[in-house]
Amino acid sequence: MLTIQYFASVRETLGKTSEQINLPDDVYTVAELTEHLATRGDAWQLLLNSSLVLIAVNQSVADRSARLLGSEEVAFFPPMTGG
Amino acid sequence: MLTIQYFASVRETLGKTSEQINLPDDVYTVAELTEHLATRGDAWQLLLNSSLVLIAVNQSVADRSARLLGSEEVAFFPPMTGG
Amino acid sequence: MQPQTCISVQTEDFDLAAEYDSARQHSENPGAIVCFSGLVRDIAHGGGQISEQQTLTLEHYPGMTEQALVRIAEQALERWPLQFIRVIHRVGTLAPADQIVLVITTSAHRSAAFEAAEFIMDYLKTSAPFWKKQIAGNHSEWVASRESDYRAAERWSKSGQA
Amino acid sequence: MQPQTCISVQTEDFDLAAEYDSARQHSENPGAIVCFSGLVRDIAHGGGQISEQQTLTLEHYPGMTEQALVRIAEQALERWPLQFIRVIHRVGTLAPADQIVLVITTSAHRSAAFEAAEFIMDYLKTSAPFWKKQIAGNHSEWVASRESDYRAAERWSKSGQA
Repeated sequence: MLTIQYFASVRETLGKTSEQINLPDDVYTVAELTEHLATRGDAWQLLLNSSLVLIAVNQSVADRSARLLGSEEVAFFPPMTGG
Repeated sequence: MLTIQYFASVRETLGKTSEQINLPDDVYTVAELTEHLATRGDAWQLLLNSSLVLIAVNQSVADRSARLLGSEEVAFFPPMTGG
Repeated sequence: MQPQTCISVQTEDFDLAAEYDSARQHSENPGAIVCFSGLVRDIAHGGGQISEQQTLTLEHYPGMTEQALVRIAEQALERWPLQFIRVIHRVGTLAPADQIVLVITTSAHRSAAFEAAEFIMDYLKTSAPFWKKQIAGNHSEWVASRESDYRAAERWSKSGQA
Repeated sequence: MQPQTCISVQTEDFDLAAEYDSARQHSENPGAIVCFSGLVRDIAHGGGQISEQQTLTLEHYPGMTEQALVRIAEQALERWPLQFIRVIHRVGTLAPADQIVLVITTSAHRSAAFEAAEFIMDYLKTSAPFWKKQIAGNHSEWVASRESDYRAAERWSKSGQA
Protein backbone atom coordinates (compact mmCIF):
# COMPACT_ATOMS: atom_id res chain seq x y z
CA MET A 1 0.00 0.00 0.00
CA LEU A 2 1.06 3.54 -0.84
CA THR A 3 0.36 6.10 1.85
CA ILE A 4 -0.41 9.49 0.32
CA GLN A 5 -0.53 12.70 2.33
CA TYR A 6 -1.66 16.16 1.28
CA PHE A 7 -0.60 19.36 3.04
CA ALA A 8 -1.60 23.01 3.28
CA SER A 9 -3.22 24.52 0.13
CA VAL A 10 -2.97 21.19 -1.70
CA ARG A 11 -4.90 19.47 1.09
CA GLU A 12 -7.55 22.22 0.99
CA THR A 13 -7.93 22.17 -2.80
CA LEU A 14 -8.33 18.38 -2.89
CA GLY A 15 -10.36 18.18 0.33
CA LYS A 16 -8.25 15.25 1.45
CA THR A 17 -5.63 14.85 4.19
CA SER A 18 -4.37 11.34 3.46
CA GLU A 19 -5.28 8.06 1.88
CA GLN A 20 -3.89 4.62 1.22
CA ILE A 21 -4.00 3.10 -2.25
CA ASN A 22 -2.54 0.11 -4.00
CA LEU A 23 0.09 1.09 -6.57
CA PRO A 24 -1.78 0.91 -9.92
CA ASP A 25 -0.32 -1.56 -12.43
CA ASP A 26 0.86 1.08 -14.88
CA VAL A 27 2.44 3.39 -12.29
CA TYR A 28 6.19 3.13 -11.82
CA THR A 29 7.19 6.72 -10.99
CA VAL A 30 5.98 9.73 -9.06
CA ALA A 31 5.10 11.43 -12.35
CA GLU A 32 2.90 8.48 -13.34
CA LEU A 33 1.25 8.55 -9.91
CA THR A 34 0.33 12.22 -10.37
CA GLU A 35 -1.11 11.44 -13.83
CA HIS A 36 -3.14 8.61 -12.29
CA LEU A 37 -4.48 10.88 -9.53
CA ALA A 38 -5.18 13.72 -12.01
CA THR A 39 -7.86 11.55 -13.70
CA ARG A 40 -10.01 11.94 -10.58
CA GLY A 41 -11.26 15.39 -11.62
CA ASP A 42 -10.43 19.01 -12.37
CA ALA A 43 -9.11 19.88 -8.91
CA TRP A 44 -6.65 16.99 -9.13
CA GLN A 45 -5.00 18.49 -12.24
CA LEU A 46 -3.22 20.71 -9.73
CA LEU A 47 -0.85 17.84 -8.92
CA LEU A 48 0.56 17.97 -12.48
CA ASN A 49 1.91 21.50 -11.94
CA SER A 50 5.43 21.00 -10.67
CA SER A 51 5.92 24.66 -9.76
CA LEU A 52 2.87 24.65 -7.49
CA VAL A 53 3.17 21.17 -6.01
CA LEU A 54 6.30 19.61 -4.51
CA ILE A 55 6.61 15.94 -3.70
CA ALA A 56 8.27 14.00 -0.91
CA VAL A 57 8.85 10.27 -0.97
CA ASN A 58 9.45 8.71 2.42
CA GLN A 59 9.77 12.19 3.94
CA SER A 60 12.48 13.45 1.58
CA VAL A 61 11.81 15.88 -1.27
CA ALA A 62 11.89 13.86 -4.51
CA ASP A 63 11.94 14.48 -8.26
CA ARG A 64 8.95 13.44 -10.30
CA SER A 65 11.19 10.87 -11.97
CA ALA A 66 11.60 9.03 -8.64
CA ARG A 67 10.65 5.31 -8.82
CA LEU A 68 7.88 3.90 -6.64
CA LEU A 69 7.78 0.28 -5.45
CA GLY A 70 4.37 0.40 -3.79
CA SER A 71 4.93 0.79 -0.05
CA GLU A 72 6.20 4.35 0.09
CA GLU A 73 4.85 7.35 1.91
CA VAL A 74 4.24 9.99 -0.75
CA ALA A 75 3.35 13.57 0.12
CA PHE A 76 2.11 16.45 -2.03
CA PHE A 77 2.46 20.03 -0.82
CA PRO A 78 3.05 23.61 -2.00
CA PRO A 79 6.48 25.29 -1.80
CA MET A 80 7.59 25.51 1.82
CA THR A 81 7.38 28.76 3.78
CA GLY A 82 9.06 28.16 7.12
CA GLY A 83 10.98 30.51 9.37
CA MET B 1 48.00 73.28 26.42
CA LEU B 2 48.09 69.91 24.66
CA THR B 3 46.69 67.04 26.71
CA ILE B 4 48.51 63.81 25.87
CA GLN B 5 47.24 60.39 26.94
CA TYR B 6 48.95 57.01 26.70
CA PHE B 7 47.08 53.68 26.71
CA ALA B 8 47.76 49.97 27.20
CA SER B 9 51.25 48.76 26.19
CA VAL B 10 52.30 52.29 25.15
CA ARG B 11 51.41 53.58 28.62
CA GLU B 12 53.38 50.75 30.24
CA THR B 13 56.45 51.18 28.02
CA LEU B 14 56.59 54.92 28.68
CA GLY B 15 55.56 54.69 32.33
CA LYS B 16 53.15 57.57 31.82
CA THR B 17 49.35 57.80 31.72
CA SER B 18 48.87 61.41 30.68
CA GLU B 19 50.50 64.80 30.69
CA GLN B 20 49.89 68.37 29.61
CA ILE B 21 52.48 70.27 27.58
CA ASN B 22 52.66 73.50 25.66
CA LEU B 23 52.88 72.93 21.92
CA PRO B 24 56.60 73.39 21.12
CA ASP B 25 57.38 76.21 18.66
CA ASP B 26 58.58 73.91 15.88
CA VAL B 27 55.70 71.40 16.16
CA TYR B 28 52.85 71.80 13.68
CA THR B 29 51.76 68.20 13.08
CA VAL B 30 51.25 64.93 14.93
CA ALA B 31 54.40 63.56 13.24
CA GLU B 32 56.43 66.49 14.55
CA LEU B 33 54.97 65.97 18.03
CA THR B 34 56.11 62.33 18.01
CA GLU B 35 59.60 63.42 16.90
CA HIS B 36 59.68 65.95 19.74
CA LEU B 37 58.61 63.32 22.30
CA ALA B 38 61.08 60.74 20.87
CA THR B 39 63.99 62.94 21.99
CA ARG B 40 63.12 62.11 25.61
CA GLY B 41 64.91 58.73 25.46
CA ASP B 42 65.09 55.26 23.94
CA ALA B 43 61.68 54.09 25.14
CA TRP B 44 60.07 57.10 23.48
CA GLN B 45 61.36 56.05 20.05
CA LEU B 46 58.41 53.64 20.11
CA LEU B 47 56.10 56.52 19.22
CA LEU B 48 57.81 56.85 15.81
CA ASN B 49 56.69 53.36 14.76
CA SER B 50 53.37 53.87 13.02
CA SER B 51 52.56 50.16 12.83
CA LEU B 52 52.89 49.76 16.63
CA VAL B 53 51.42 53.07 17.74
CA LEU B 54 48.16 54.62 16.57
CA ILE B 55 47.16 58.19 17.29
CA ALA B 56 43.89 59.88 18.09
CA VAL B 57 43.35 63.64 18.05
CA ASN B 58 40.32 64.83 19.99
CA GLN B 59 39.15 61.22 20.36
CA SER B 60 39.19 60.37 16.64
CA VAL B 61 41.88 58.25 15.01
CA ALA B 62 44.14 60.61 13.04
CA ASP B 63 46.95 60.43 10.49
CA ARG B 64 50.40 61.55 11.49
CA SER B 65 50.04 64.38 9.02
CA ALA B 66 47.18 65.87 11.11
CA ARG B 67 47.74 69.53 12.09
CA LEU B 68 47.91 70.55 15.76
CA LEU B 69 46.90 74.00 17.00
CA GLY B 70 47.93 73.53 20.60
CA SER B 71 44.79 72.76 22.62
CA GLU B 72 44.02 69.28 21.35
CA GLU B 73 43.70 66.01 23.25
CA VAL B 74 46.23 63.66 21.65
CA ALA B 75 46.34 59.95 22.50
CA PHE B 76 48.93 57.27 21.69
CA PHE B 77 47.95 53.60 21.81
CA PRO B 78 48.62 50.18 20.21
CA PRO B 79 46.26 48.67 17.60
CA MET B 80 42.83 48.11 19.14
CA THR B 81 41.67 44.65 20.22
CA GLY B 82 38.05 44.96 21.26
CA GLY B 83 35.22 42.49 21.08
CA MET C 1 32.78 17.50 23.87
CA GLN C 2 31.17 16.50 20.55
CA PRO C 3 29.11 19.18 18.86
CA GLN C 4 25.47 18.71 19.83
CA THR C 5 22.36 19.48 17.88
CA CYS C 6 18.99 19.98 19.52
CA ILE C 7 15.88 20.33 17.32
CA SER C 8 12.31 21.04 18.48
CA VAL C 9 9.05 21.54 16.64
CA GLN C 10 6.48 22.72 19.16
CA THR C 11 3.31 24.71 19.70
CA GLU C 12 4.61 26.32 22.94
CA ASP C 13 6.52 29.57 22.98
CA PHE C 14 10.26 29.41 23.73
CA ASP C 15 12.40 31.20 26.29
CA LEU C 16 15.47 32.67 24.58
CA ALA C 17 17.22 33.21 27.93
CA ALA C 18 16.92 29.55 28.93
CA GLU C 19 18.07 28.42 25.49
CA TYR C 20 21.05 30.79 25.60
CA ASP C 21 22.10 29.47 29.01
CA SER C 22 21.75 25.92 27.75
CA ALA C 23 23.86 26.73 24.67
CA ARG C 24 26.62 28.11 26.91
CA GLN C 25 26.55 24.97 29.04
CA HIS C 26 26.60 22.62 26.05
CA SER C 27 29.55 24.38 24.41
CA GLU C 28 33.19 23.71 25.15
CA ASN C 29 34.96 27.05 25.48
CA PRO C 30 32.88 29.07 23.01
CA GLY C 31 34.01 32.52 21.95
CA ALA C 32 30.87 33.45 20.02
CA ILE C 33 27.16 32.78 20.43
CA VAL C 34 24.66 33.91 17.80
CA CYS C 35 20.93 33.81 18.55
CA PHE C 36 18.46 34.49 15.78
CA SER C 37 14.78 34.79 16.51
CA GLY C 38 12.04 35.34 13.98
CA LEU C 39 8.82 37.08 14.99
CA VAL C 40 5.38 37.29 13.38
CA ARG C 41 5.20 40.61 11.54
CA ASP C 42 2.19 42.87 11.43
CA ILE C 43 1.44 43.87 7.84
CA ALA C 44 -0.77 46.81 8.88
CA HIS C 45 2.40 48.53 10.09
CA GLY C 46 4.24 48.26 6.81
CA GLY C 47 5.00 45.24 4.69
CA GLY C 48 4.85 42.21 6.93
CA GLN C 49 2.72 39.17 7.26
CA ILE C 50 -0.45 39.89 9.18
CA SER C 51 -2.44 42.76 10.60
CA GLU C 52 -3.41 43.27 14.21
CA GLN C 53 -6.70 41.44 13.99
CA GLN C 54 -5.13 38.54 12.16
CA THR C 55 -3.45 35.35 13.21
CA LEU C 56 -0.90 33.18 11.47
CA THR C 57 -1.31 29.41 11.49
CA LEU C 58 1.70 27.22 10.83
CA GLU C 59 1.13 23.74 9.45
CA HIS C 60 3.93 21.19 9.13
CA TYR C 61 4.62 17.62 8.07
CA PRO C 62 5.33 15.72 11.30
CA GLY C 63 8.28 13.39 10.94
CA MET C 64 9.64 14.97 7.80
CA THR C 65 10.00 18.34 9.52
CA GLU C 66 12.34 17.02 12.20
CA GLN C 67 14.38 15.11 9.59
CA ALA C 68 14.69 18.19 7.41
CA LEU C 69 15.86 20.31 10.35
CA VAL C 70 18.39 17.66 11.42
CA ARG C 71 19.73 17.50 7.86
CA ILE C 72 20.12 21.29 7.73
CA ALA C 73 21.96 21.24 11.07
CA GLU C 74 24.24 18.43 9.87
CA GLN C 75 25.17 20.42 6.79
CA ALA C 76 26.02 23.39 9.00
CA LEU C 77 28.22 21.16 11.21
CA GLU C 78 30.08 19.95 8.11
CA ARG C 79 30.74 23.47 6.89
CA TRP C 80 31.63 25.34 10.09
CA PRO C 81 33.49 24.48 13.33
CA LEU C 82 30.45 24.70 15.58
CA GLN C 83 30.05 23.56 19.16
CA PHE C 84 26.26 23.55 19.52
CA ILE C 85 23.18 24.10 17.37
CA ARG C 86 19.71 24.74 18.71
CA VAL C 87 16.67 25.05 16.44
CA ILE C 88 13.12 25.62 17.70
CA HIS C 89 10.28 26.09 15.21
CA ARG C 90 6.78 26.74 16.42
CA VAL C 91 3.63 25.42 14.74
CA GLY C 92 -0.04 26.16 15.37
CA THR C 93 -1.69 29.55 15.63
CA LEU C 94 0.36 32.65 16.38
CA ALA C 95 -0.42 36.36 16.84
CA PRO C 96 1.52 39.43 15.64
CA ALA C 97 4.84 39.89 17.51
CA ASP C 98 4.87 36.23 18.64
CA GLN C 99 8.15 34.36 18.35
CA ILE C 100 8.11 31.81 15.48
CA VAL C 101 11.61 30.44 15.19
CA LEU C 102 14.87 30.37 17.16
CA VAL C 103 18.32 29.38 15.93
CA ILE C 104 21.36 29.42 18.23
CA THR C 105 24.90 28.57 17.10
CA THR C 106 28.07 28.58 19.19
CA SER C 107 31.65 28.46 17.97
CA ALA C 108 35.17 29.53 18.86
CA HIS C 109 34.94 32.01 16.00
CA ARG C 110 32.33 34.68 15.42
CA SER C 111 32.26 34.36 11.63
CA ALA C 112 31.44 30.63 11.89
CA ALA C 113 28.62 31.27 14.37
CA PHE C 114 27.18 34.11 12.24
CA GLU C 115 27.38 32.27 8.92
CA ALA C 116 25.99 29.01 10.29
CA ALA C 117 22.99 30.71 11.88
CA GLU C 118 22.22 32.56 8.65
CA PHE C 119 22.70 29.37 6.60
CA ILE C 120 20.30 27.44 8.85
CA MET C 121 17.67 30.17 8.59
CA ASP C 122 18.01 30.42 4.79
CA TYR C 123 17.61 26.66 4.33
CA LEU C 124 14.85 26.38 6.88
CA LYS C 125 12.81 28.95 4.90
CA THR C 126 12.82 26.87 1.73
CA SER C 127 13.66 23.27 2.70
CA ALA C 128 11.69 22.43 5.82
CA PRO C 129 8.02 21.45 5.38
CA PHE C 130 6.25 24.36 7.05
CA TRP C 131 3.38 26.33 5.55
CA LYS C 132 1.85 29.56 6.81
CA LYS C 133 -1.74 30.69 6.57
CA GLN C 134 -2.99 34.18 7.41
CA ILE C 135 -6.41 34.18 8.99
CA ALA C 136 -8.55 37.33 9.47
CA GLY C 137 -12.15 36.74 10.43
CA ASN C 138 -13.73 34.68 7.66
CA HIS C 139 -10.93 35.32 5.22
CA SER C 140 -7.79 33.18 5.09
CA GLU C 141 -4.89 33.01 2.68
CA TRP C 142 -1.81 30.84 2.34
CA VAL C 143 1.45 32.78 2.42
CA ALA C 144 3.27 32.43 -0.91
CA SER C 145 6.89 31.34 -1.00
CA ARG C 146 9.27 34.18 -1.77
CA GLU C 147 11.80 34.34 -4.58
CA SER C 148 14.17 36.22 -2.25
CA ASP C 149 14.20 33.25 0.14
CA TYR C 150 15.21 30.91 -2.68
CA ARG C 151 17.97 33.26 -3.75
CA ALA C 152 19.21 33.47 -0.14
CA ALA C 153 19.40 29.68 0.10
CA GLU C 154 21.05 29.33 -3.31
CA ARG C 155 24.01 31.55 -2.50
CA TRP C 156 25.28 28.92 -0.03
CA SER C 157 25.50 26.23 -2.70
CA LYS C 158 27.50 28.56 -4.93
CA SER C 159 30.14 29.08 -2.28
CA GLY C 160 30.56 25.50 -1.08
CA GLN C 161 29.34 21.95 -0.83
CA ALA C 162 25.89 22.33 0.67
CA MET D 1 9.22 54.86 15.75
CA GLN D 2 12.72 56.16 14.88
CA PRO D 3 15.49 53.55 14.99
CA GLN D 4 17.16 53.75 18.38
CA THR D 5 20.73 53.05 19.35
CA CYS D 6 21.78 52.23 22.89
CA ILE D 7 25.50 51.95 23.72
CA SER D 8 27.05 50.95 27.05
CA VAL D 9 30.63 50.50 28.22
CA GLN D 10 30.50 48.94 31.67
CA THR D 11 32.31 46.72 34.16
CA GLU D 12 29.12 44.85 35.15
CA ASP D 13 27.96 41.70 33.41
CA PHE D 14 24.93 41.97 31.12
CA ASP D 15 21.67 40.02 31.01
CA LEU D 16 20.96 38.88 27.46
CA ALA D 17 17.33 38.08 28.29
CA ALA D 18 16.61 41.58 29.58
CA GLU D 19 18.36 43.14 26.58
CA TYR D 20 16.42 40.90 24.17
CA ASP D 21 13.11 41.90 25.78
CA SER D 22 14.10 45.55 25.59
CA ALA D 23 15.03 45.18 21.91
CA ARG D 24 11.59 43.69 21.18
CA GLN D 25 9.90 46.59 22.98
CA HIS D 26 11.97 49.24 21.22
CA SER D 27 11.33 47.83 17.75
CA GLU D 28 8.33 48.60 15.58
CA ASN D 29 7.08 45.33 14.14
CA PRO D 30 10.40 43.50 13.83
CA GLY D 31 10.62 40.23 11.92
CA ALA D 32 14.17 39.36 12.91
CA ILE D 33 16.30 39.81 16.01
CA VAL D 34 19.98 38.84 16.02
CA CYS D 35 21.90 38.70 19.30
CA PHE D 36 25.64 38.19 19.25
CA SER D 37 27.54 37.63 22.45
CA GLY D 38 31.30 37.24 22.75
CA LEU D 39 32.75 35.24 25.63
CA VAL D 40 36.26 35.03 27.11
CA ARG D 41 37.91 31.91 25.68
CA ASP D 42 40.12 29.56 27.64
CA ILE D 43 43.35 28.93 25.72
CA ALA D 44 44.19 25.78 27.73
CA HIS D 45 41.26 24.13 25.95
CA GLY D 46 42.51 24.88 22.48
CA GLY D 47 43.45 28.16 20.82
CA GLY D 48 41.68 30.88 22.73
CA GLN D 49 42.65 33.76 24.89
CA ILE D 50 43.40 32.68 28.44
CA SER D 51 43.83 29.55 30.54
CA GLU D 52 41.81 28.59 33.57
CA GLN D 53 44.05 30.29 36.08
CA GLN D 54 44.23 33.44 34.01
CA THR D 55 42.18 36.57 33.79
CA LEU D 56 41.67 39.03 30.98
CA THR D 57 41.74 42.74 31.70
CA LEU D 58 40.13 45.14 29.26
CA GLU D 59 41.36 48.71 29.15
CA HIS D 60 39.62 51.41 27.14
CA TYR D 61 39.77 55.12 26.32
CA PRO D 62 36.80 56.68 28.11
CA GLY D 63 34.99 59.18 25.94
CA MET D 64 36.52 58.02 22.68
CA THR D 65 35.15 54.50 23.17
CA GLU D 66 31.54 55.61 23.33
CA GLN D 67 32.02 57.92 20.34
CA ALA D 68 33.60 55.11 18.33
CA LEU D 69 30.73 52.74 19.15
CA VAL D 70 28.11 55.37 18.28
CA ARG D 71 29.87 55.98 14.95
CA ILE D 72 29.88 52.25 14.15
CA ALA D 73 26.16 52.02 14.99
CA GLU D 74 25.41 55.06 12.82
CA GLN D 75 27.19 53.46 9.88
CA ALA D 76 25.11 50.32 10.38
CA LEU D 77 21.89 52.39 10.42
CA GLU D 78 22.91 54.03 7.13
CA ARG D 79 23.55 50.70 5.46
CA TRP D 80 20.67 48.54 6.68
CA PRO D 81 16.97 49.13 7.51
CA LEU D 82 17.32 48.51 11.24
CA GLN D 83 14.87 49.24 14.02
CA PHE D 84 17.12 49.02 17.08
CA ILE D 85 20.80 48.57 17.90
CA ARG D 86 22.14 47.62 21.31
CA VAL D 87 25.87 47.40 22.04
CA ILE D 88 27.32 46.53 25.44
CA HIS D 89 31.08 46.19 25.87
CA ARG D 90 32.56 45.26 29.20
CA VAL D 91 35.83 46.60 30.58
CA GLY D 92 37.83 45.61 33.65
CA THR D 93 38.92 42.14 34.70
CA LEU D 94 37.14 39.06 33.32
CA ALA D 95 37.50 35.30 33.81
CA PRO D 96 37.24 32.49 31.23
CA ALA D 97 33.66 31.99 29.94
CA ASP D 98 32.64 35.49 31.05
CA GLN D 99 30.58 37.53 28.64
CA ILE D 100 32.62 40.39 27.04
CA VAL D 101 30.43 41.94 24.40
CA LEU D 102 26.80 41.96 23.27
CA VAL D 103 25.36 43.24 20.00
CA ILE D 104 21.63 43.10 19.24
CA THR D 105 20.09 44.23 15.96
CA THR D 106 16.43 44.15 14.96
CA SER D 107 14.92 44.57 11.51
CA ALA D 108 11.99 43.60 9.36
CA HIS D 109 14.41 41.43 7.38
CA ARG D 110 16.70 38.70 8.64
CA SER D 111 19.55 39.44 6.25
CA ALA D 112 19.72 43.07 7.44
CA ALA D 113 19.77 42.02 11.10
CA PHE D 114 22.46 39.38 10.47
CA GLU D 115 24.71 41.57 8.34
CA ALA D 116 24.45 44.60 10.61
CA ALA D 117 25.34 42.57 13.73
CA GLU D 118 28.36 41.06 11.97
CA PHE D 119 29.41 44.48 10.63
CA ILE D 120 29.22 46.03 14.09
CA MET D 121 31.31 43.21 15.59
CA ASP D 122 33.92 43.42 12.81
CA TYR D 123 34.35 47.18 13.21
CA LEU D 124 34.26 47.04 16.98
CA LYS D 125 37.23 44.61 16.91
CA THR D 126 39.48 47.02 15.05
CA SER D 127 38.03 50.52 15.43
CA ALA D 128 36.96 50.92 19.04
CA PRO D 129 39.69 51.77 21.58
CA PHE D 130 39.77 48.62 23.70
CA TRP D 131 42.90 46.68 24.63
CA LYS D 132 43.14 43.26 26.26
CA LYS D 133 45.78 42.00 28.65
CA GLN D 134 46.15 38.38 29.75
CA ILE D 135 47.25 38.06 33.36
CA ALA D 136 48.46 34.77 34.93
CA GLY D 137 50.10 35.11 38.33
CA ASN D 138 53.12 37.40 37.88
CA HIS D 139 53.10 37.15 34.11
CA SER D 140 51.05 39.41 31.91
CA GLU D 141 50.89 39.98 28.20
CA TRP D 142 48.96 42.30 25.89
CA VAL D 143 46.84 40.53 23.31
CA ALA D 144 48.09 41.33 19.80
CA SER D 145 45.70 42.59 17.16
CA ARG D 146 44.82 39.98 14.56
CA GLU D 147 45.23 40.26 10.82
CA SER D 148 42.00 38.25 10.39
CA ASP D 149 40.07 40.93 12.27
CA TYR D 150 41.39 43.62 9.93
CA ARG D 151 40.45 41.54 6.88
CA ALA D 152 36.97 40.98 8.33
CA ALA D 153 36.46 44.73 8.77
CA GLU D 154 37.90 45.55 5.33
CA ARG D 155 35.44 43.40 3.42
CA TRP D 156 32.61 45.79 4.40
CA SER D 157 34.34 48.78 2.79
CA LYS D 158 34.78 46.83 -0.43
CA SER D 159 31.05 46.18 -0.70
CA GLY D 160 29.70 49.60 0.21
CA GLN D 161 30.09 53.03 1.69
CA ALA D 162 31.29 52.30 5.23
